[in-house]
Amino acid sequence: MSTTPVLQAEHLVKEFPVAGSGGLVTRGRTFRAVDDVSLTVAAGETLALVGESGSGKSTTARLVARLIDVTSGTVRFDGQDVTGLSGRDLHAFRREVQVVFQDPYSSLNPRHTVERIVTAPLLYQGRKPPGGSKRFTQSLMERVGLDPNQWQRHPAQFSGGQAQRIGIARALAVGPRLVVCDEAVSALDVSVQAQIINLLRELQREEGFSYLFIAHDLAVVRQIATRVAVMSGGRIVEAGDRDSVFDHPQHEYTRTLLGAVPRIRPEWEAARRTRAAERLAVRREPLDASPARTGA
Amino acid sequence: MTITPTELELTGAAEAALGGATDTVAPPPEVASGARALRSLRRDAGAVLSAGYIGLVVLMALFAPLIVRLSGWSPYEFDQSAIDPNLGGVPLGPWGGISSEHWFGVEPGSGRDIFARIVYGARVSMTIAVAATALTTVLGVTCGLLAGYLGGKSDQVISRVMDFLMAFPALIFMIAVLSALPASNRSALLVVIISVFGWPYLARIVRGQAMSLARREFVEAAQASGASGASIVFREILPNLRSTIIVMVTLSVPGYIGTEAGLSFLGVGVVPPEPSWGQMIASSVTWYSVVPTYFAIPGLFLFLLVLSFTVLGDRLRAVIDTGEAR
Amino acid sequence: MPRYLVGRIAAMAGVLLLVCLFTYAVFFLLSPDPAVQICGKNCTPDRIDQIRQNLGLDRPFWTQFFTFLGGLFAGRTYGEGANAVQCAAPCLGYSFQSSQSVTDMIVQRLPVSATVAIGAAVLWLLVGVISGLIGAVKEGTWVDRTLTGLTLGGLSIPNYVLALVLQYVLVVQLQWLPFPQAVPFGEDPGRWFLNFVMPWIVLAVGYAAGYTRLTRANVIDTLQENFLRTARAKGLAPRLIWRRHALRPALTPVVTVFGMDFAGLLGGALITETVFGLNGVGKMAADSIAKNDQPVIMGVTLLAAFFVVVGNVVVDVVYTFIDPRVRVAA
Amino acid sequence: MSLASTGTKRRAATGALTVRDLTVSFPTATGSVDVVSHLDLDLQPGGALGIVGESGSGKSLTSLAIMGLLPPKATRAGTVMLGTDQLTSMSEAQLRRVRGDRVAMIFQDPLSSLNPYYTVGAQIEEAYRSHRRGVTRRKAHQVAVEAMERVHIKDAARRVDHYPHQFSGGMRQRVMIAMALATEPELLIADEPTTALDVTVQAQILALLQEIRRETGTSLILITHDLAVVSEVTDHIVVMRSGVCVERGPVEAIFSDPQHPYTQGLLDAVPRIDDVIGDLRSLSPTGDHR
Amino acid sequence: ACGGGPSSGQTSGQTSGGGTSFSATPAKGGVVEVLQKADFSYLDPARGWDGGVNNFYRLVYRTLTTSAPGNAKDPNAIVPDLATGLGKQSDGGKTWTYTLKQGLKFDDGTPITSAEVKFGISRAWDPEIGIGSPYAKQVIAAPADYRGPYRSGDLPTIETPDPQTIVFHLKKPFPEFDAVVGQVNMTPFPKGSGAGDSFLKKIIASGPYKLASYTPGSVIQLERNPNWDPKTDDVRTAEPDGWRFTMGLDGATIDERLMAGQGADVNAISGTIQASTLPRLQSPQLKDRTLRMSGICTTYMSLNTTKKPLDDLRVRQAISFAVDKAAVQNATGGTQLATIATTTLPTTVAGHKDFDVYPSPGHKGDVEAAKKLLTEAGQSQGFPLVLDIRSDPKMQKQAEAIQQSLKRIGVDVQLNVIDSAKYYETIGTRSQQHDAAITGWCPDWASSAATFLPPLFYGPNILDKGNSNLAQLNAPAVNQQIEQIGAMTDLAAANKQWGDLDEQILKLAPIVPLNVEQAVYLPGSNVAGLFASPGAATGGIDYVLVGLRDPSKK
Ligand SMILES: Nc1ncnc2c1ncn2[C@@H]1O[C@H](COP(=O)(O)OP(=O)(O)OP(=O)(O)O)[C@@H](O)[C@H]1O
Ligand SMILES: Nc1ncnc2c1ncn2[C@@H]1O[C@H](COP(=O)(O)OP(=O)(O)OP(=O)(O)O)[C@@H](O)[C@H]1O
Ligand SMILES: [Mg+2]
Ligand SMILES: [Mg+2]
Repeated sequence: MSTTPVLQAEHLVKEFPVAGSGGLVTRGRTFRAVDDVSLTVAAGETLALVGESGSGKSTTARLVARLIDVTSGTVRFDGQDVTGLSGRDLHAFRREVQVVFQDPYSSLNPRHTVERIVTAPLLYQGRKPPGGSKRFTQSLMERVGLDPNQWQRHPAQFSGGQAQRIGIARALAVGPRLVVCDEAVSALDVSVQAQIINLLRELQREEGFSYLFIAHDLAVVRQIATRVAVMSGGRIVEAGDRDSVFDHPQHEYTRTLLGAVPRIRPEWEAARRTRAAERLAVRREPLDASPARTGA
Repeated sequence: MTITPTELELTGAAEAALGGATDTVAPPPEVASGARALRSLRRDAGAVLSAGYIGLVVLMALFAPLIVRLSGWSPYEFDQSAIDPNLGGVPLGPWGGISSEHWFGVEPGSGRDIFARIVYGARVSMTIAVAATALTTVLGVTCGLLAGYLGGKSDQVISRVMDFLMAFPALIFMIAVLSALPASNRSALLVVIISVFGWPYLARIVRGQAMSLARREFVEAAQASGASGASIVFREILPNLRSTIIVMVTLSVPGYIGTEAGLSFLGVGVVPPEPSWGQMIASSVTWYSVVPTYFAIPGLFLFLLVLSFTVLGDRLRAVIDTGEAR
Repeated sequence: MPRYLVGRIAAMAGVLLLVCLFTYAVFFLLSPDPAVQICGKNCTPDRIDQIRQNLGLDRPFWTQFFTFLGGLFAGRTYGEGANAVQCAAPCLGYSFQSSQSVTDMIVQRLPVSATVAIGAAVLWLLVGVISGLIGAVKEGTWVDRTLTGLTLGGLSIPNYVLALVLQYVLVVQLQWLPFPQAVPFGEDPGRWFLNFVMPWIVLAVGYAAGYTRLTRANVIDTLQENFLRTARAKGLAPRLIWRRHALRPALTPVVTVFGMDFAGLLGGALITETVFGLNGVGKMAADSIAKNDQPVIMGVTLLAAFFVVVGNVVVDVVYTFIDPRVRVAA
Repeated sequence: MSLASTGTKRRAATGALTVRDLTVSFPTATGSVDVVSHLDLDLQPGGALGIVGESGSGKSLTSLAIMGLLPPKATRAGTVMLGTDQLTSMSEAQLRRVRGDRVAMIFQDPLSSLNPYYTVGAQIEEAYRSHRRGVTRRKAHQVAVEAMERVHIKDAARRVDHYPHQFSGGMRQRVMIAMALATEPELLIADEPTTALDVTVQAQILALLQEIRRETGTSLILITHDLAVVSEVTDHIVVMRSGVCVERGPVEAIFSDPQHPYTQGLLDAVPRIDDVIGDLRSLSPTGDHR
Repeated sequence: ACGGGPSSGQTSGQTSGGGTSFSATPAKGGVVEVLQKADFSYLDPARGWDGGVNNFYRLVYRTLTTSAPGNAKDPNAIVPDLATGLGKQSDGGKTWTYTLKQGLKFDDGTPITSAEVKFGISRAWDPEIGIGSPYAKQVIAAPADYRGPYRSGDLPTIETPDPQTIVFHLKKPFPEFDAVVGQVNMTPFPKGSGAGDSFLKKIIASGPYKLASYTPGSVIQLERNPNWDPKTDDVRTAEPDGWRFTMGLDGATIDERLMAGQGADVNAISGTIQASTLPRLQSPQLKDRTLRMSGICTTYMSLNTTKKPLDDLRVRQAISFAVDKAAVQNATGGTQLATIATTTLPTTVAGHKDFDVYPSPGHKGDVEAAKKLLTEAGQSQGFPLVLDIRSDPKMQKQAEAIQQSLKRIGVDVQLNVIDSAKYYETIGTRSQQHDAAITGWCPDWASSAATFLPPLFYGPNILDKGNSNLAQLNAPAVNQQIEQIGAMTDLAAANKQWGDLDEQILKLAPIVPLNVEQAVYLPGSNVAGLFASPGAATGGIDYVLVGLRDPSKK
């Protein structure tokens, strides 16, 4: 195993101008959204970034994905400094890092077909889809569990969970080594959320890529992360192995965060599990034989 | 100014007032195929009638020379026998001299055929309005997109220019400039002047939309895919503005028709003897009580054309807005 | 807030300055030599030179522009010696064709324009807001559809066409109204009203139609707002819900648009005044354009721009009072 | 500060809600569609009922149907009884007296649910004054301040004069609750009151709801899609799916022994913070259809 | 009368239509309302000099002589006003002496003596003020560097031996000098007054009325001048107590108001009505109120003889033949508002001679003759011609009519529309004028053609700027004839010669006379004393005789 992590971010700082404070020529006040954040993601692992709204998670993700420029600090990919890349050089980096966003509808151009969306990264990087764009699209759709016959449809013709799969397919199109998931499951219903989490885990197993997984739902993080970093007020207040962070939180903030998560009483859970196991033993039936369609 | 505020301006103003608070959240208001939009427009009597009338005027403009050969009179030909020299040149006969010879009657004082002038006037009105629309659309969309997408200083600069142009009493200024400029090539000048003052209204709306689109995650997704700024603007954002632009364009055509007619009405439009509807209305002002048809015919043609475009634009927007097109 | 206001006013001054500069430059380039106009019929080249010198027309553009700006604030004197004419601040220029300061000319005609504008504004606000409300309440019914149709018609009819139609029907055929004349209110309120009624209608129709749509759309949108559901969930009386929770948010944008439209009108309702022969600022502008009386055109242009720009700022300021979100954010 | 600081205790034995055979339908091009059908609900005085279900399952429409606030196009059938009063047969004027006074509601998005043009104080007073005839301004103002204190808003006397946008998300939700509590309702319906909030804030709001219930005896209907939330707050649960109640019962029964496969699946899909499970169970393999 | 225009039959002077006697003598009192489109050019008579304002000046100013009142036997005549009689010539016509009447006063009561007359006249030399009538400077001798009383002091060449006598010395004999001292800029003013712009809004009146109020662009009100003594004035009757001029009105508005005749509008007069109003005057009441007066101005199209192919006489003649004057007449407003002109001098101007060198049936143009001439000139295939016109609807229509009629002989007329304000300046600049232009000319005094033909056709008069010889005709024979007639002292004989010269000139076709616009008035029913004055009112209503039938009517 190589010792160089896939991603290495050091002392990232991002400042935003405060709206309305500057004029046409004057420089306004700034607000520090990310304050001296350092993190590493090793190959094949999932680093989860958790924290409350406004703590700077998305900004960190954008910095790492080079969607915005750092105020200071460095981003290394495969040990190589990519902080200052631009133009063609950036394309090579874009091939390695892809992003999946929170809102499936907002992250898919409503005017484009699945084909156009999924092949866009190649298009923008001046590459040809291997095996033709239709074949390519369809194979990706199969990979993420979508009906390949719907390759000409528009995003609005898919449900939220399906749309999120299109977003994942797009990220897979370039064969990335790192996928940044910014709240990729937060907007979905529990059952759909479960599907997507499963899909992500499955893909990681098959492709071996790394995730920078951003979420505010700690329960989700627990299911998917190998390591966890907790952000608050633009800083990382605690980082470590998943189980050590969850089971032995060191920082006060982490403890508050964990304490606030609503839980189903463990004894009820336990009771349910045993009953379910019993039931399963009795009748091996499909869980949901006739999925009734919802009203819409 | 006193030219009726166009739909465009009102929409723009309202948008500005609301601070572009019309940011939609998922699921997106989908706008599907143009074919569907067309289909639901075809079920709408108002839209069909409007499109029909617009088509008629366009045909009239295109085939003006042919039509005029059929009707027998050129738009410039004097017919002294159709007017009464002893009564100030009033058309002979009732209804402004409407007869089998002159289908819409004749112009007082000269006896020129009103039908022929209407037909040729359609040319002027349509050419100027369409050219001005094309120019404003290019200007408005480009500037609006740039301001909305780039934001920051570019936005500030473009927005200030728009503020500045919109602060201008455009009508007065247009008239002043037109009257001071030489009369040659008036049509081109009209187009340029109308466009210079017209584009901010479209740009403001495009800017607002581009701004909210630029905040959508698909823009970031494209960026993460390696799209350049130009690709994002023209391949990702622009397609989403299609319906807005179609609607705004349809709604701005009547505005420009009205402006051209208004300027011609005020005597700074196209140069005589070239006919324009606005100019015909202007020259009918002194005659309206004696020869109502002289005023009513170009007035009606103009009103209907403006109305048709307005109705069509309105219906188009309704279809697109309510997602009827889905 | 004061800081914000200061910023707005500075920006406004900037825009106004640009408007001045732009207007001045355009007229400087386009218009015929004012000296020739002043000189009159039997003019000699010497005399033109002399006039030019007297008025500083031979000086460079920027000098002339700053003299003009100076005149705006401190007044200025045209010419020298016995023939000097004073133009008191705010001096928008001096019309040599009518031997009057442009400011005076505008001030004389402003009452007529204001009468036309205010009357029309009252009319279109009343008609527009009320019919917009009706349309929103009766959304989808035949009442709404009729209103929508009328609205489209109102938006589409060029105001000079409407003016002539009204004049033909109401004045020539039915003889219900007199041919419009600017009768001062003090002279005969009844006649004043009858004389201005047509200009008001003509000017108001397009706006009323626009406001109907705006109001209707805003009210319908507001009715979808969550806070309206809250208000109903609180068990408030319908009257209170309408007044406090529906109308205020729905009409706030109308106020903004109204401010700008009204400011735009103060520069003179050019077409309406011209068609009805009312001696307001708009007609003066039209006449001056016909006479090529450059200082007057420029003065009116600047005045109109001034109203629009100031109107914008006033609207912004008023907006900070009626919309608390803006107030505190600023 | 104690919730009992206002002193007035609620009338006893009220807040009981009985819903029978509630059906809500919308007309569509292809005939009318029932989005809530034949739903029965029972809530004891002082009880807490949780309604859970996925998006679009008809939870919100149920609450609106109870309040008589359905959109104009919707039609409603069935009966809703509050205590002994039948809400479904009341006139609009009578209903108005119930809404906001005996039954109060809290919505998901607190910013858009508060009118941005008025101070929060004004909006709380308004609710109070419209149900207490002849109340002076000062009294109403005082009630508003107290209500805000009750939901633990610091410096309430000053904050009443602030506008909604000047509050943070959690504070706004508190304001919403304060507004609902000002009239001391028998029944509080909270439709996804914490969905938009951070976990820590959510925990505070849920604690607040518990506290209120304990101290005022108000009964509560909590609507949410988060099973863990209902498990902490309510004592009875109704699981909805496509407008139909698939399962109902005491909270413990539902969570420890779900009967209906849907409920079971739903519970399987919930990610746990306490332990890691292999694959999360999902309800339909190819994803949900819209 | 004119060469066959269907409506003619009007003689010079005034004719009245219908049964209402507009020539009735008005009663004393009341206020006459005048509705007009534009404001007067200047209230200062040294500056203003046009048909509209000259007529107004006669109400407030007096001069040594003036045009005869409209009801005089010869309304074209020049009659004494401040002077006791016409001028006495000596020194071979180079010295003219006038004697002032007794008891003349300004509105402030100060007496008018020869010194005030001289002061007023000397204002014409001021470079800034003296922009009105040019005759004083052209005719009266003055030091070369004299620049008016405010800059150069007293004008030494005008003598005032006593308060009642004033003596002028001319540069050379000028037989019509009596008309020169009747020009509006010969108005007396108190010494030292009127410097700079001081007369632009306030004036010092010497006539029967003084200024009561003036709002530029909208209203002028006149009230009686108590210091005017009717016994000193044989020209003005001054029956009304005052006048109100309402300005800035639209032509259509004026006509509508006059037709409606409501309120004070019964006391109103105005300029000629619009063509479109004519068909509405068919009711007996309105017909009765219609009043026609003959115009004294010729509308013509000049042909620039320096441009090819217009330098060819045959081409110009062909154009003269081809123009459809009937169509132009219709464009002007039909037979009631214009009579077709075949001569340069209108019928109303002394010296008019009737002839038509390019006749055609019904004045519709003789296309055959024109084509023949063009063929002879080698232009049978036609040529383009740029016609300068003013941005004025009527003139545009006239131009379109010419465009259509010349199309018949293959001449492609392109209209060059020039802004009204710049029009005369542009066509009067030789480098800027094109092939042809439509314009008009009025005599400065109607008593002779001396102010008509020379400005238009005298070769040495061609100027680079401010040119009035638009054809740029420089025919030696014509020049010589003009000089010779101008020196004749027998005005009657001279007028006959002018008429002959007119025909001689038109044979050279430097211009195409189009028509003479006629006035049709619709005065209020209460107005009386309406007479035309060719001299003072360019053929329109002479204000000095106007009054109200019943002054109590409002
Ligand atoms: N483009 C920007 N301009 C100015 N401020 C910004 C910008 N983007 C983010 N911020 C600010 O930076 C801070 C961190 O934002 P960020 O989006 O990274 O938070 P987050 O942790 O992702 O929160 P959430 O869970 O709500 O998505 C916030 O206070 C936000 O307001
Ligand atoms: N105004 C309406 N017209 C037609 N259908 C509607 C309307 N409002 C809601 N529906 C439909 O009724 C069903 C139930 O909606 P409801 O809002 O009660 O769901 P919900 O359970 O509250 O979902 P969520 O968790 O997303 O809030 C949905 O399928 C929705 O599409
Ligand atoms: Mg985020
Ligand atoms: Mg809901």
